[in-house]
Amino acid sequence: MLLDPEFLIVQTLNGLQLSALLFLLSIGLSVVFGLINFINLAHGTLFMLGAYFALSAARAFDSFWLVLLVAPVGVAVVGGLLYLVLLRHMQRADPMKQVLVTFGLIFVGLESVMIVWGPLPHTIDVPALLAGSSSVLGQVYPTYRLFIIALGLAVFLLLYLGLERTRLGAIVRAGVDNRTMVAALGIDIGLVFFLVFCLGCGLAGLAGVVAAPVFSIFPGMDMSVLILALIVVVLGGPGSLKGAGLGSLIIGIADTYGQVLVPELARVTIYALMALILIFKPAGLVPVRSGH
Amino acid sequence: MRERDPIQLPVAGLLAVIAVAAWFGAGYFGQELLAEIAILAIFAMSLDLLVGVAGMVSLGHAGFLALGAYATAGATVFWGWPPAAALAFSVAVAGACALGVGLFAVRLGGVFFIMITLAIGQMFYAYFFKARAFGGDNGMSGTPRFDLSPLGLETGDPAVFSALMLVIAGAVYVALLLLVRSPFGMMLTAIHQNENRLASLGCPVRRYKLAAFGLGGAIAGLAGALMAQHTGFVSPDLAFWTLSGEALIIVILGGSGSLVGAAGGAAVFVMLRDHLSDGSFWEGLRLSGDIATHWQLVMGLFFIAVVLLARDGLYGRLSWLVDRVRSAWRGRGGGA
Amino acid sequence: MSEVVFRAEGLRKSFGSLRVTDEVSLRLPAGRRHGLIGPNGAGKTTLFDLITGEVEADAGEVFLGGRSLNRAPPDARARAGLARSFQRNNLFPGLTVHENLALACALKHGIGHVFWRRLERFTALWQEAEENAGRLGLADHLGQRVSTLAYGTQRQLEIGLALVQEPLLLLLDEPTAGMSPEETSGILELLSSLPESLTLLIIEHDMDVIFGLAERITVLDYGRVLLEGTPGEVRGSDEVRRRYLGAAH
Amino acid sequence: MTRKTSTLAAALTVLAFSFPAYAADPIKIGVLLPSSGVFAGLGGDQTLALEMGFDDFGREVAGRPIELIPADTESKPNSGLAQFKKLVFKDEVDIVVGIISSAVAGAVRDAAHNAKVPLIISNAGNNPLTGEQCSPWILRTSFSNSQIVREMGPWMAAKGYNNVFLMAFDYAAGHQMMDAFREGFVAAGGNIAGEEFPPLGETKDFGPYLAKVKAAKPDAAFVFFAGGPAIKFVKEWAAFGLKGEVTLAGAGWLNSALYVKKQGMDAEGALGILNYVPSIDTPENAAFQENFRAAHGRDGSEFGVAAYDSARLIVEALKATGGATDDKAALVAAMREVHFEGPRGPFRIDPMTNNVVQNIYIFEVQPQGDSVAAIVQDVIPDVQDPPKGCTL
Repeated sequence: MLLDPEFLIVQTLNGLQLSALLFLLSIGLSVVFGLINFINLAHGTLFMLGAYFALSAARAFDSFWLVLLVAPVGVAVVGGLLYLVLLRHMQRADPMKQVLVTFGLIFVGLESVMIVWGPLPHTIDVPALLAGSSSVLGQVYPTYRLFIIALGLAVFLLLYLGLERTRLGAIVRAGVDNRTMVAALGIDIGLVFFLVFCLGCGLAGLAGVVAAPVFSIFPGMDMSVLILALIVVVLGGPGSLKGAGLGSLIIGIADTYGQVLVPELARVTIYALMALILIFKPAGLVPVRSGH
Repeated sequence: MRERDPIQLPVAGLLAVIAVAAWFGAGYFGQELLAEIAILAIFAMSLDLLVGVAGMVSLGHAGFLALGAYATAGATVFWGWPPAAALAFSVAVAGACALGVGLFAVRLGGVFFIMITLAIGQMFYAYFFKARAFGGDNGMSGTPRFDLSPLGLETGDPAVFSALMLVIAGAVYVALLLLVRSPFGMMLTAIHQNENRLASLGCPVRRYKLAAFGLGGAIAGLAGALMAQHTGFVSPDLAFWTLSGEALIIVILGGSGSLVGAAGGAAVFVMLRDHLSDGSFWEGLRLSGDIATHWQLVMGLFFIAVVLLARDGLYGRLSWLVDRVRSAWRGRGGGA
Repeated sequence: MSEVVFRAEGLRKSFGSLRVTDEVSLRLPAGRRHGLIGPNGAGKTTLFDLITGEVEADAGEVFLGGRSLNRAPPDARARAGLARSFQRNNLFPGLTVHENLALACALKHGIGHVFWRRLERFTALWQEAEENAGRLGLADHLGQRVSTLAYGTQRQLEIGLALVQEPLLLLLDEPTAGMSPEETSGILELLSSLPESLTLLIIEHDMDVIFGLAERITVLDYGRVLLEGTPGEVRGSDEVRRRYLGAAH
Repeated sequence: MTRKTSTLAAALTVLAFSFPAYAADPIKIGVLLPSSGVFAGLGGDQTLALEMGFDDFGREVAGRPIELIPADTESKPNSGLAQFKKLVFKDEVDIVVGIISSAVAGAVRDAAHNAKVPLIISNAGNNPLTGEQCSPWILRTSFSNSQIVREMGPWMAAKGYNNVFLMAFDYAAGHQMMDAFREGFVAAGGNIAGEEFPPLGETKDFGPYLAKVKAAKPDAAFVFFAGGPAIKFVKEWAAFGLKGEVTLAGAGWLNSALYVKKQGMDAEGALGILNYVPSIDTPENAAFQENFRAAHGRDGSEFGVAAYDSARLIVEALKATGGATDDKAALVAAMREVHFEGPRGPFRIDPMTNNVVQNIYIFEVQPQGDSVAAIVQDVIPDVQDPPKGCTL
């Protein structure tokens, strides 16, 4: 079956699609982790929130494109509020407390979603333009999934340009590399963190919006992606854009093929991969920090 | 030394008195709760040894709990072992696995240690979820309790079983307290405070951490074996990482590093969960009983509050209070 | 000249493109009081880190008592007879002075792994810690938590922890940094009371201290050995004066 | 407290104790359903229907009011067990009803058996619960996994589907469903084109598996998915171009009344087999659906019906005992005698296994108005499980 070209093409596209989603989801987590060594377990919750915001926005507006814009902004605002109210004060706390505060947020998020939108699953429609299927190398493939791949790629390129070409990008790069130095240059590093944090939350929200038509929207969709996103971050190297891209690609492809080819081990192998990377390359495949 | 932690034994004594009083006063259900608290306390204390004493924050500790529970379930149901032998087997299996895992995990620190333990705990979860022999996701029932009929005791009776659990929890506490106050325990405390300096004084830090990790895993396995006996049932949920998270909350709530605090935290946690999810509790507060449906929201907020406000936990607050009262007393004595 | 206790051969270390230690070699006979000086960033503390193994060397070898320590991690080197104090106080802040010292004693006697007996039950060890506290002038602070001590007192303990180990070679990284003149003279008194057989390598910015104490001095600059000689030779060297002494004073 | 009121209170206390305790004593019924965790949605649905059932069939028997005490299982076995014990030992309920998840049912099973309190399972379908692990104290009003699916194999083989692909999540229920289908289908001469068991809950993507279905080129696929994943599966089935190429058939939860309208036209043409569909044409069902729609604005589901029938079972059994609940054995005996025409057709408890005996419906999803609905194609009456290892 591995040599069957039809299977290979469709499966590879599936892998890329999952990679694109994982990338959107994990890049925010990765940069925040890299910048302030902060693990946000509630990142999956923001993903879920993105999907639910999309649900409400889709009821309010008719345009999917508007939803695609509004819902992530909504999530970014929520993220920003969380930062200002709660997380900002946690930066100096030890990692355990950071992890546990965001752990508490998972429960709060889950129940809030159930109170507002109810416990039953919801769906939103794919926009007419992207509904249906396209032909890729002779294979029928859902157009919307191609759109997800393209979106992931576009966001990667935009972030890459942003990091390389803008002043904010340069500060972020420097901040991941050596935080005290940036602070010593008299840059308001707190503001930079805030902006980056909001952007990361917005991207998680964007992943939620994009995922909503494919996955259906239900309480608990946060848990199903959180651990995968953490694995991507660790694998690629915290704080690295290229690392997040590479990690997403590896996990997306490995998970897609692994599930089908060795279903007995599918999930165990991915956790084991994360453990191995942590042991032998704790800084990830694309390490950013230059030693001290 | 004695000055450093003056309220440890008084608080432990107080808890013991409360436990005994509760045992006498409790009905059937109260004793079930008491047994649950005792087992959770053992689990929380084993985590406290890692987190509070040695400073190793594990988010995969539930994996060893599950391992112990499954080992007991397997040994009793498949091989027909007596529960006591199965218990020893559980402790050995969980301890050995913890040592194996620790070999790699103790090389990492801080956030990375949290992440690797999370990954490994989830590995156990994924494994048990698929383990057809153990009923997969449906879990497996049929684990028997200790057979104390030669002593004329029926462990099926919650009164007997909860008393037994309290005794075991007490024994684990005493053992851990002795350990913490031994030179080895002192080393673990010092590792928590300043690992590098301890190494430069000649301490093979990783080996000590490994020993602590293995020991913590073994005791978690003990808790798991008791839990399997208590519920008669094992399921993959025991290994899920949120249980490790809840145990961490318990440790912080009680006061990390204080052992007896972890036990007290377990009691508070179980009672709180029991009340928050009970409609009549909310009605008692003159609120709508429907809030009970969303009790996890309240629990989540409580978690956040604990982490933000608890600082050194219930035990720490108590300690501080006693200090204040004492110095006020001394101040008055000095003036007179 | 007595037997060489400590030998470092061609130690090298780079961080990125910056070479912080460059072909440094050092030989110390037993009982030598040896000074290490140089401008900020000369690589003095890094050299200590390389000797104790806290930083892994790119090249070079370290011998103590004829044994190569190259493969050994810091704790094994400590057990082999290396002890150091740190430039910045590096203690166990939540423990008492007594406990800090008892820890070091317990490790020296190899009973750190004992878990079945309470630490206080090791009366001899407990007493040894107390005696050491007396020797270090810390007797009054025995039961106090380190975090509540004044800076100078902490500094005394910092050096004391290393002394308790009874090492073959003692590395002191700026022992008097940040101390008042009275405190400094206390430390000097302590150092001069050390047994003759102890070998001492000491980094110090206070030139009066170093010239009073050291028999020989190595001057580091940009990670290289600029000069090694007696205090008189070092003081007399034009190059040292130009590069370092002049700038510092 | 003044002297006067305290005397009054004392008098009242004396009065309270001098009456026979049971006269106005409420009949306590523990409702063991999740309000959190993965099955919170189904728990909510059953809670609504249960309440409606007691409204319809009576909230009072022989002068004793019926009191419902909810307890959240969190869809977790250990919490479910703890809550069961709380209901039985603390609240001292007379009957426990509920349980969505088979894992929770497995955890509660021994405790219920030992406590000798009637437990009515209103959803969890794990086969052994009314098979080798059956208990005289545990009745099931919903279904067993194989009871639902068993007849589908022969039916599809008879309709000319010879080559069928199987797919379900890799968990106990998934395997039980597929085993039951495979057994009947292969015995009827069918061929299994392939089978896939994606990991439960972690499959964010059915694409890889659909690619395999495509490559196997079967006549039909028989699958079991429920809830959010069911919606997703049906949508992706269409998006990958399988709709119209390969017939999609499933254990009927694939197109549950709870969400078939959200699947919309993508579900059209799907076949299903289930113990209930809203389109059953009987006066009992019409009345139930009318009430449910009026109260909640949507169709009642198979989950709701099982809870609704559970309420009726309880009330009728209580009527038979004259409201007496002290003799639990008599109460269970009364329950086993109850039979009635419910929304899903004739309802009774199988004395051999304590599992429900009920009609099983084969339906097709067809367009209806601007949406879709499950339309009954065939009815297999009075489906009963063989007493596999159960000796009651």
